[in-house]
Amino acid sequence: MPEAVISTIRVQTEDFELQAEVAALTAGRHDIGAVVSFSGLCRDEQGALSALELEHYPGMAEAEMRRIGGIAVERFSLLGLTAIHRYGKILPGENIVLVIAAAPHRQAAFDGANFVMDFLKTSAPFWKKEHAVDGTEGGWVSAKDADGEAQDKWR
Amino acid sequence: MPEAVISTIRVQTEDFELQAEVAALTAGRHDIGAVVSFSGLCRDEQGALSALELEHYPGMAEAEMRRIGGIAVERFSLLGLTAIHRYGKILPGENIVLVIAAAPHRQAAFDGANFVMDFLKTSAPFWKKEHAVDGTEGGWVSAKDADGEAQDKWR
Amino acid sequence: MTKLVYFAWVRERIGKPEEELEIPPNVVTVRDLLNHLKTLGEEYENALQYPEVIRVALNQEHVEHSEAIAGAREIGLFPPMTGG
Amino acid sequence: MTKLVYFAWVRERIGKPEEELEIPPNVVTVRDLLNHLKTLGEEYENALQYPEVIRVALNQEHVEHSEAIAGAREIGLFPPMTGG
Repeated sequence: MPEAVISTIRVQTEDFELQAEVAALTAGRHDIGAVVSFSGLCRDEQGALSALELEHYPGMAEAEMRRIGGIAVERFSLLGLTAIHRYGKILPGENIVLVIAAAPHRQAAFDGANFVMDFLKTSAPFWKKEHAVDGTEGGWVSAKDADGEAQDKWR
Repeated sequence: MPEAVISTIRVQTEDFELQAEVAALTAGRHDIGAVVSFSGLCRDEQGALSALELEHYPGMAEAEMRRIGGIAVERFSLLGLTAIHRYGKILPGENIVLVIAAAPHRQAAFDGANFVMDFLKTSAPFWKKEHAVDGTEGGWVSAKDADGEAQDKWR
Repeated sequence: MTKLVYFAWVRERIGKPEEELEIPPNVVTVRDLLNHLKTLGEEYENALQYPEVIRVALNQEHVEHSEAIAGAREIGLFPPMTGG
Repeated sequence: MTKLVYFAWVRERIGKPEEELEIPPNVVTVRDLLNHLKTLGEEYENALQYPEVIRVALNQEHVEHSEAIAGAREIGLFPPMTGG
């Protein structure tokens, strides 16, 4: 039985390639039956938003993503996990975050990716600032109660 | 507000390109905040399996996938849905099925893809036959009680 | 004449993927049809030995065994699905 | 000397991303530290006006406000996270 591995944890400005990241998780393996990917994209809020500015805590961001990923790998017996979070200026339609979970069966892969996203939202040190289309800074995005509540389903 | 659309329903022998299918769903849109993909792969069952042979009911397979997809689009207010199922001979490590759900927010995208997989498993007319590495036909895969029970969470 | 189509081990046991059959007027429901088919020979009896596990589609839509088959142009018989 | 690092609107309001500070010996917990910082000037008072919303990391790990800061080489102050 191959070891459960957190294959990839990255914080970067550039975009990611979904297909390449999935291939990196599954290449040469015949024990993976399910791969679930989550891509988070920048929305334009009905045309009001021109860009998001993503700030992060270098070092801690990666450490926190690795910690959350490790919990998910253990809890859902994942065979592989990828988490990539971008920072800097991100335009509507562009990717912000990618999580991929691989498992023998489908529910573990769904749960693994979902769990990582729920905890990444509230625990990984990233902050979003909105830039409005009228050129003004829309200010820092407020944390949502719903994000804290989303974690409750994992208790 | 753009219409909710089932972008793609396909039954085919050839493999699919995850990145291209996600791009087809999201291209030019700024209202999608979350894309969840599920890829189902052929496992080798600890080296015992040499291939799966996928049989389907032509016409009904597509119709049933479209029906299930339509329910998911409405129930989770999806902004896009892709479902592709392969048939014919599939080797360990190869893709069998792809479901992609796009939504404004993450939980709807997770639920949409998960729902479609649960119902596709038990309602879409596909059947798997196993070929063993020793050259014998391992026989038809039996339907799992767990697959019927997986649907119960959507009641 | 009604077109019957068979899949997976139902197809293998009956020994053909499809056929055209004249269905007698006293065969009203899906359940009646399964019982009728079992009288057509050993291969049908073998395929439909446990009729409760057989799934049936009328004109490519799933139906219960209590459903009337009247008007069906195409009837599909197959085991529980195992795709995905 | 202890390194303090600030992020998002905490950074903007304090007006710098980081600084080295001598922390007095009577400042024991995270809560003590937040109260102490508020005495350092208007910009700190403004940033830490509602200390209960401020998240704190000691050596890049999340901690509660009741935690002791003894031994921390780096202390991060920031608003609730909004990534993902």
